[in-house]
Amino acid sequence: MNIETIIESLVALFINRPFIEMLIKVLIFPGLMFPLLFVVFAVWFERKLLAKVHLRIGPLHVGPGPLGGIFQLIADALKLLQKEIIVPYNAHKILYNILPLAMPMISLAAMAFIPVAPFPSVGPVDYLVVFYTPYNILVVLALFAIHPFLVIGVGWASGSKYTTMGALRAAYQLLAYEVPVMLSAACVVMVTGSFDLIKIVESQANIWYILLLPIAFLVFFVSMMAELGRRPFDIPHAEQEIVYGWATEFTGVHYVCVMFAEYVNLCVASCLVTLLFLGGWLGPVLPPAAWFLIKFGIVVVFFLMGRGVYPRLRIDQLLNAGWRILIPLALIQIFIILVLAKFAPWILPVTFVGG
Amino acid sequence: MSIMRVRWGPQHPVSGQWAFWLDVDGDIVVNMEPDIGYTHRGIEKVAENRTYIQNVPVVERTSVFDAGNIVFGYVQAVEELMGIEIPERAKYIRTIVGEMSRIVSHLYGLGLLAIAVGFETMLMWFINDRELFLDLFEMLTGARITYSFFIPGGVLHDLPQGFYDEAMRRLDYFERRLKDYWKMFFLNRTFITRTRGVGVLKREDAIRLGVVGPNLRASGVEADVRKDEPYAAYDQIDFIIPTEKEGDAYARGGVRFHELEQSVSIIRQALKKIPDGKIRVKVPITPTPPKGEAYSRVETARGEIGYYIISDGSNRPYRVKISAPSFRNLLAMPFLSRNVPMADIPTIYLSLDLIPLDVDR
Amino acid sequence: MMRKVEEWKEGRCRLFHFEIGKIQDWKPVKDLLNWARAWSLWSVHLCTGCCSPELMAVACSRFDAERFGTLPFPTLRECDLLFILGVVSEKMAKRVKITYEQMPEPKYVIALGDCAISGGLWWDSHNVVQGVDKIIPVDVYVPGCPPRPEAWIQGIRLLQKKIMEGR
Amino acid sequence: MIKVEEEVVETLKQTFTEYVVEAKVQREKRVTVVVKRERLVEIARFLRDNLQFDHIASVSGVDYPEKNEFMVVYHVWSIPKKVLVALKTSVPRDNPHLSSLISVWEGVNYFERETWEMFGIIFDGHPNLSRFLLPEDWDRGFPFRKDFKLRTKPE
Repeated sequence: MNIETIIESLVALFINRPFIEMLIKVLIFPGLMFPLLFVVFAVWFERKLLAKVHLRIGPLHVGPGPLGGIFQLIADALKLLQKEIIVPYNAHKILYNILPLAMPMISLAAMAFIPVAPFPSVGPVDYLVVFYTPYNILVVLALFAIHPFLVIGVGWASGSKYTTMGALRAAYQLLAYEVPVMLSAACVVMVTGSFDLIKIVESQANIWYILLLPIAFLVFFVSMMAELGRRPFDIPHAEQEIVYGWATEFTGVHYVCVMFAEYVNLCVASCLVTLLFLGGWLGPVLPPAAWFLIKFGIVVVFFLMGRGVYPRLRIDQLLNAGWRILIPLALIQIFIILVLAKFAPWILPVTFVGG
Repeated sequence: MSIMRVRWGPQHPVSGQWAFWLDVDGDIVVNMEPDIGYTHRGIEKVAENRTYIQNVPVVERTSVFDAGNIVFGYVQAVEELMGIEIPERAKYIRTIVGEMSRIVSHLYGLGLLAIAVGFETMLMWFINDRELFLDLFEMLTGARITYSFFIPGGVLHDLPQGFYDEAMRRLDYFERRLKDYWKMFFLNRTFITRTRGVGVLKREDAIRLGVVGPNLRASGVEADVRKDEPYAAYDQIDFIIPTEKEGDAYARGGVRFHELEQSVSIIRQALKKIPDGKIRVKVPITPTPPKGEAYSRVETARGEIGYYIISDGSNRPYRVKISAPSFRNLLAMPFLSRNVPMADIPTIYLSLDLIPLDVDR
Repeated sequence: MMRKVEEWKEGRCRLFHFEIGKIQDWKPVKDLLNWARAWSLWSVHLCTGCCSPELMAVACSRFDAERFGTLPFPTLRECDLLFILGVVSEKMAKRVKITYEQMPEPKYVIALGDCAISGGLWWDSHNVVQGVDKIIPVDVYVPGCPPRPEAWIQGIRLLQKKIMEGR
Repeated sequence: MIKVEEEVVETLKQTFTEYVVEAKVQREKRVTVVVKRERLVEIARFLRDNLQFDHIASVSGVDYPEKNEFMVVYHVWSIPKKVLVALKTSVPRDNPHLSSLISVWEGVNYFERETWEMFGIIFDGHPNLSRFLLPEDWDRGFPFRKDFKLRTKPE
């Protein structure tokens, strides 16, 4: 066993196609780097966009020229990391310290199941996806559904009244949006006949589902907004009512984790909307990844705009909207699909089982 | 069934300078008690130790949001004690400043109502247009919000050159903006959902609790000091008092909004009708009114303010009682916030347009 | 190390003091950290007196303190800048102290208005603290009654300069 | 023009002959009535029910140390009549008790609480006379009384 064989075996282990591919997937495109850069851009873009809506300028002096304020998030994050960590006297010390760290991990885990573009590779599929399973939409939605429980956990573990209220509001909100999300995703799955996001995208080659299933798109978008806690539905941390909701007590590092998790969630949700309804990477001329990013960007802007143009709803109004409007709408969409499958099956991309 | 006692303020994003004790059952507030006094400066006591002219900036600090109208009442009471009649031109300038002050204050109040339901954009727009009038104040008086412009006997300065044109230009712009606001803000479905039927104050309750100002008018009572006992130049100006019947948060916001329109028209008329002449009569630097008492009422942006001044013949007032509008509206706050969702507390609080500075004095 | 563990158990400690130890004394790192602190001064929302209408003006469209990274933030646990907005009454003084103690290190205070600096107009009042520096340490004083928004922003800039110089 | 005001004065004088010490029209829309404190509640109720004085405007205490009494002034506005009445009554300084008017006008609640705190006038029948504007641990007396002196030099 000389040094050359060791190097050779190391080279064989690391410098091979599957490994490098995996490295790219995990660290760069759909994996770690993409959400990180996304968060930096999204926060900057959100603040600038809001400032434009507010007739302000927004962060200006950190960063060069037209990109003024681009380093604002870096300054904020570095500052927050320097801050003293205060664990409140009433808090459950272990949960208070662990759960905020678990949040970004779970959000990032969801990113691993999202295919973003075709890419000839050695893996099980020829797509840019970290971990492929034919049931990936189920996995992503399930990982999404874990998030509220973490929120309830940290809200309770902080041991403050406002955090408890925020956590309870998050629990209520869960009741309002979780069912419509599942039902509207089910519409897409029914039409496609598959739980695979790749198949879902490819079945949109002729017509995007936003045109075929407009009601399902609306329901999915609105309930995703509620799931993310964007403005009309940011009830769990309504700052005018309960200070900052479940995140009130977090200092420094904890808050960085929580905020990061929220923006990664935004990233995952935008990916989902793009894949399910906007035809993912499909599109002429440009490379597929570019198409994906363009559509993705548009969806993100729509998610962010909510904060500029809507007041906040009340929790009972959200529950009303969820149960009285969104769920019936989703059911109507399912009914329409069934009718189409019976009388005009040629519209649907896949021969429907019941048709 | 467990009731949790939550403290809401003074360090809270919208609480302002005071605190509430909220007894919360789940998300429902069952009882609410105001905890005030965080800005109690003892204006009434301090005013007993200053001369009448020195008191002008002191009483102005009752509520710097609406500095014009707040001083208005004090100055009128002193003039009544001394038996001074001020020149016509001063009356018109006072009317203009008072109405501009009302606009500034209402824009601030509406902005806060917007932030109560989480509508940051409207807050920014309202505050941005508030600057239009702050600039006019700066042109006229030299200060943005605390100008101490009224003194017993008249006003400090005459209208500067170019004020008429500048004011008209800004009023035109502002009227265009008001139309946008109505569309953006008061016709916004989400805003309507959040404020309609929230904090309903019925007519009888409003009168019983002694609520004043736009809050009273939103409950259907047509009471406005500017019409009931016209002061300054209000008897020569044509305007209406907007009222609503519903008495909810939306109606209170609506009354304020329509008052903005009325104020714009009042300023226009006053600027057109303003007569030439002196701007103040001569008053000694330390006035000594004869023995007596006076109660003067003025309609500020938040409602009627009452100054009860007793003079004992010296150069300092014997007693100054300020019956501040927010203090009178405060009683409606615990009344309205029983058995309402927690989320409605900021809406009720800011739709009543309570200002802790005004409450504590 | 043990001391830090003890601090952690007590519930107050600082990450950069905890593990990284001496790195933060290295000049480039120190400058970077100071830069981050200076450009991200999030402010607590605590109104103590009559300067609050100008706070709105500073935070909103025309003057927009967010240009300098000063973001009014709802919860004080992430904030590092406490504006004392004018007069501090005796009842408020206790709350100011509590608020200051609840803010995590590093934290800065700007006293705005004559009343916060020395009692100002209320020098003889029975319920007013004569200057907020009797309760908490103050970094920058901005006079005025109330100070103009430009003066506020100058105060923020002064504080930034102070932080970047490492004082 | 002065008619409404004079009517109020006359009615009060006729109804409560012994208890109205003084009643006069101060000027247009201002009526001053000084009453004895024993029948304050009845007079107030009469004002509200028969003369339509429904809107409480202010309650102020005034300290007269040389006369050894407090004056409590209730200003009440009548929305239908558009007249303001100042209902005054005096309370001895040694035994400052007065029956609360909260049963007549609910709006006096906080005003009376403030007057209690600042002057030490005890309103019997008031539901909640507790600390209001001053700090919780205030123990320096009643600040609005004339014998409470403010400092004369800055600290």
